[in-house]
Amino acid sequence: MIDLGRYAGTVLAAYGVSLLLLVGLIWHSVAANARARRNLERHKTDA
Amino acid sequence: MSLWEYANPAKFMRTTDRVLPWLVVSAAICVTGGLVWGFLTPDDYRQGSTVKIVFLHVPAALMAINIWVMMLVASLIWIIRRHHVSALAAKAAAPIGAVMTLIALITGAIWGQPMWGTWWEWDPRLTSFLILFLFYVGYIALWSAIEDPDSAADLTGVVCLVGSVFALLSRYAVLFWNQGLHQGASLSVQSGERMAATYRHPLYLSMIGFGLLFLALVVIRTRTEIRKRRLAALQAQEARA
Amino acid sequence: MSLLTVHDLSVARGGLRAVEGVSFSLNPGQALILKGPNGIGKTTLLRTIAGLQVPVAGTVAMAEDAVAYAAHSDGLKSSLTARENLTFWAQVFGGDGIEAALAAMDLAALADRPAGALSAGQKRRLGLARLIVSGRPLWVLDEPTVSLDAASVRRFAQVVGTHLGQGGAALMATHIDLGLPDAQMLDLTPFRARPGPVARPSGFNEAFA
Amino acid sequence: MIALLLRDLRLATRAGGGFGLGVAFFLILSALVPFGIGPDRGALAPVAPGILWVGALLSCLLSLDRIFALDHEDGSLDLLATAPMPLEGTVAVKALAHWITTGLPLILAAPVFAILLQLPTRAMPMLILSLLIGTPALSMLGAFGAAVTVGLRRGGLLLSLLVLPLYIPTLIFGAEITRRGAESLPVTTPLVFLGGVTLLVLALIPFAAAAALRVNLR
Repeated sequence: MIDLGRYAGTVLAAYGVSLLLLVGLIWHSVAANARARRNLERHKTDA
Repeated sequence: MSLWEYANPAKFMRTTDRVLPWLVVSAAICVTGGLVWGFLTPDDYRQGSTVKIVFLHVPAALMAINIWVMMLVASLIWIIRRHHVSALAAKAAAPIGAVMTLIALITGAIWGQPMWGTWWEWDPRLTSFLILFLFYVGYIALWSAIEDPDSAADLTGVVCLVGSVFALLSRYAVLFWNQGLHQGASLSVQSGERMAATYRHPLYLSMIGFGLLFLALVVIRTRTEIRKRRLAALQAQEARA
Repeated sequence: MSLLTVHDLSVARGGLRAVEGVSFSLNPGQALILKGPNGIGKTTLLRTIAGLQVPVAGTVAMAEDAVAYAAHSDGLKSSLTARENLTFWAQVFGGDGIEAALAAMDLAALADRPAGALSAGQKRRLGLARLIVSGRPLWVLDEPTVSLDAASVRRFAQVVGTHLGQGGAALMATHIDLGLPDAQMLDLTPFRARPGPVARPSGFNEAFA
Repeated sequence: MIALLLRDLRLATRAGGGFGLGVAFFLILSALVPFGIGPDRGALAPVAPGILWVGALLSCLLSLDRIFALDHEDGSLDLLATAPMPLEGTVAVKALAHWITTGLPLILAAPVFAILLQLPTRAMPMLILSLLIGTPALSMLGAFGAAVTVGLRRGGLLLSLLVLPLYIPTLIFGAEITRRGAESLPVTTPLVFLGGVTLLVLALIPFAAAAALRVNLR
C-alpha cells in the first residue's frame, strides 16, 4: 500500500468525490438509455 | 458520402452502434490507466501527495471548457444547417460538462484546503469555473423547461451563443477583479518550469481518458435523446392520424 | 396584380406538416374563406401568411407590410381607453381614421372607457376596428366573429364589404356564414399532409418519425 | 417606435403597472442589510458599493418578466411582429421603456440609499455614473432573458437563472468603480470596461432577443 502521508484524507476525498460523480453520471446515462430503448420497443410491439 | 449524413438519426444510430463498444473499452482503459498510474506517482517535494489530485482536476477542467465549446459548435451547426442530431448532441453534452465542471471545482477546493488553508478562495480560475457551472445549469434548465423540441433547440442554441460571449467576458472581468493565487496552468509551455515527466505522462493518459469518456457518454446520451425523440414523434404522428 | 399569391405552401405545427401543397391567389376586392375540420392547420396557415411563422415549403408572395392580422386575442391593454388603444395601433401601423373606425364598429359611445371595462363582444369589435386603422390592404382573420352577436356580425360583414370595395382583400377562417356575396371558399381537407418519409423534415417530430 | 415607447411608459404608470416597485424593493433591501451586518459605520461603508450594485441588479430583475409576458398574453406581441417596425427595434424600445421605468428611478434613488448604507459622500458621483452606464445593459440583457422565457409557464425563476450570470461583468465593473470612488482611486480602467460591456450588449443583444422572440411566436 502506498503511503499518502499527512494529506491522505485530502487525496482520498478528491478521488472519492470525483469517482462518485463520474460513476453517477455513467450510471444515469446508461440507465436513461436503457429506459428509452425499452419504451421505444414497447411502443413498437404495441403498435 | 458527405460528413453531414451522420446527422441523419438512423445513420447516426447505425454508426454509433459499431463505434460505441470500442469507445467504451478504450475510455475505460485510459481513465483507469491514467488514474492508477497517477495514483502511484511519487510525492511532490512541495505539495506532498496532494499532487495526485492533478490527474483528476486538470482533465476535468479541460473537459469542462471543451464540452462547452463543443456545445457551441453543435448549436451553431443546428442553427445554420438544421441538423437535428446536432441539437440533441448539444443537449446530451451539457450534463456531462456540468459534472466535469463540478469535479474541477470540488477537487480544486479540496486541493486548495491544505495548500491555501481555506476550502474556497475567490481565485479567478475557480470563480470562472463557478460561473461556467452557472451557465451549464441555466442551459440544462432551459432545455427541460421548454416542451416543444424545435423551440427548445432554437432557444437553447441562442442562449449557448450569448452565454459563450458572456462566459468569455466574465473570465476577463474576473481576472480584473482578483488577480488570484492559483498556480499557473500546469502544462502551459510558456511557464518556464515544466511539470516533471513523472507527472506529465500519466496526466496525458488521464486527459485522453477523460476525452474518450466524454465521447462515449455523449454518444450514449445522444442515442438516448434520439430514442426519446423517436418515441415522441411516433406518438405525435398517431395522435394526428 | 394580385395582393397575395400563395404557391405550393406547406406549413407545420408541432414539428409535423399540417397541410401541404396549398396554392391560391387573392386579387383586390376578393375574399377567401378557409374551411376544414378542427386541427387541420387553419390557424397555422394564417400565421404563416401573416409572417409569424416560416413555411416548410412553398412561397407566400405579397407586397411588403400588406398584412393586418387578427386572431383570438385582440392586443388590447385594459388600462388604456378604447380610443387610446386604437390610436396606438394606428401609430404603429402608420394608419389613421380612428373616429371613422370607432363609428364603423359602433364604439363611438364607448371610446373613452378603459378597454378593461368593455364586454367580450365590445373588445372583439375594438380589435376588429384596429384592422381599419392599420390601413393595410390584406386582412388575415382567424375566427373574427368569436363572441360577436348577430347584429355585430352583420356590422362586421359590412365593414369587410367596404374594405373589399376599396380594393382590399380578406383571407379568413370562420365557421359561420358572413353573408359576403362573392366570397370564395377553400376547403383544406384535401391538402391534409400525408404521413410518410419526407425529403426535408419540418421539425423534430418528422425528423425522427 | 415613439408610440410604443410612450404606450409602455403610460402602461407602467397607470394602475397595475407596477411603477416604483423596483425602487421600493431597493429601499427594503438597503434597510435590511444593516440589520444583517450591524449598524457599525466601519462595517457598512466597505460593503456599501457591492450591496448597492447587487440591490440595483435584483430590483431590475423584479420587473423583467413583464417586458414581454403581458404583450404575449393579450396578443399585442403578434401584432407588433407584423408591424412595419423590425422586431429588433421593438426589443430595443421595450428595453428602453424598462430602463426608464426601472433603471432611471433606481439611479435617482441610489444616493439616498447610499446614505443609509454609509457610503462615503465622495463616492456618490461615481455611484451615479456607474449606474448610469451600467443599468442600460441590465435592462437589455433582461429583455433577452424575457424574450427567451416569454411563452413558458413558471418562466420567472428560469429568467433569473439565465439572466443573473449574464450580469456578472456589469456587476464587477460597476461595483469596482463605486469602490474606487469611495477610496478616491482612479476609475478610468473599469469605467472603460463597463462602457465597453454596455455598448457590446446594446449592439448585439437586440438581435439575439428578436431571434428568441421569433421562435416563441411560432
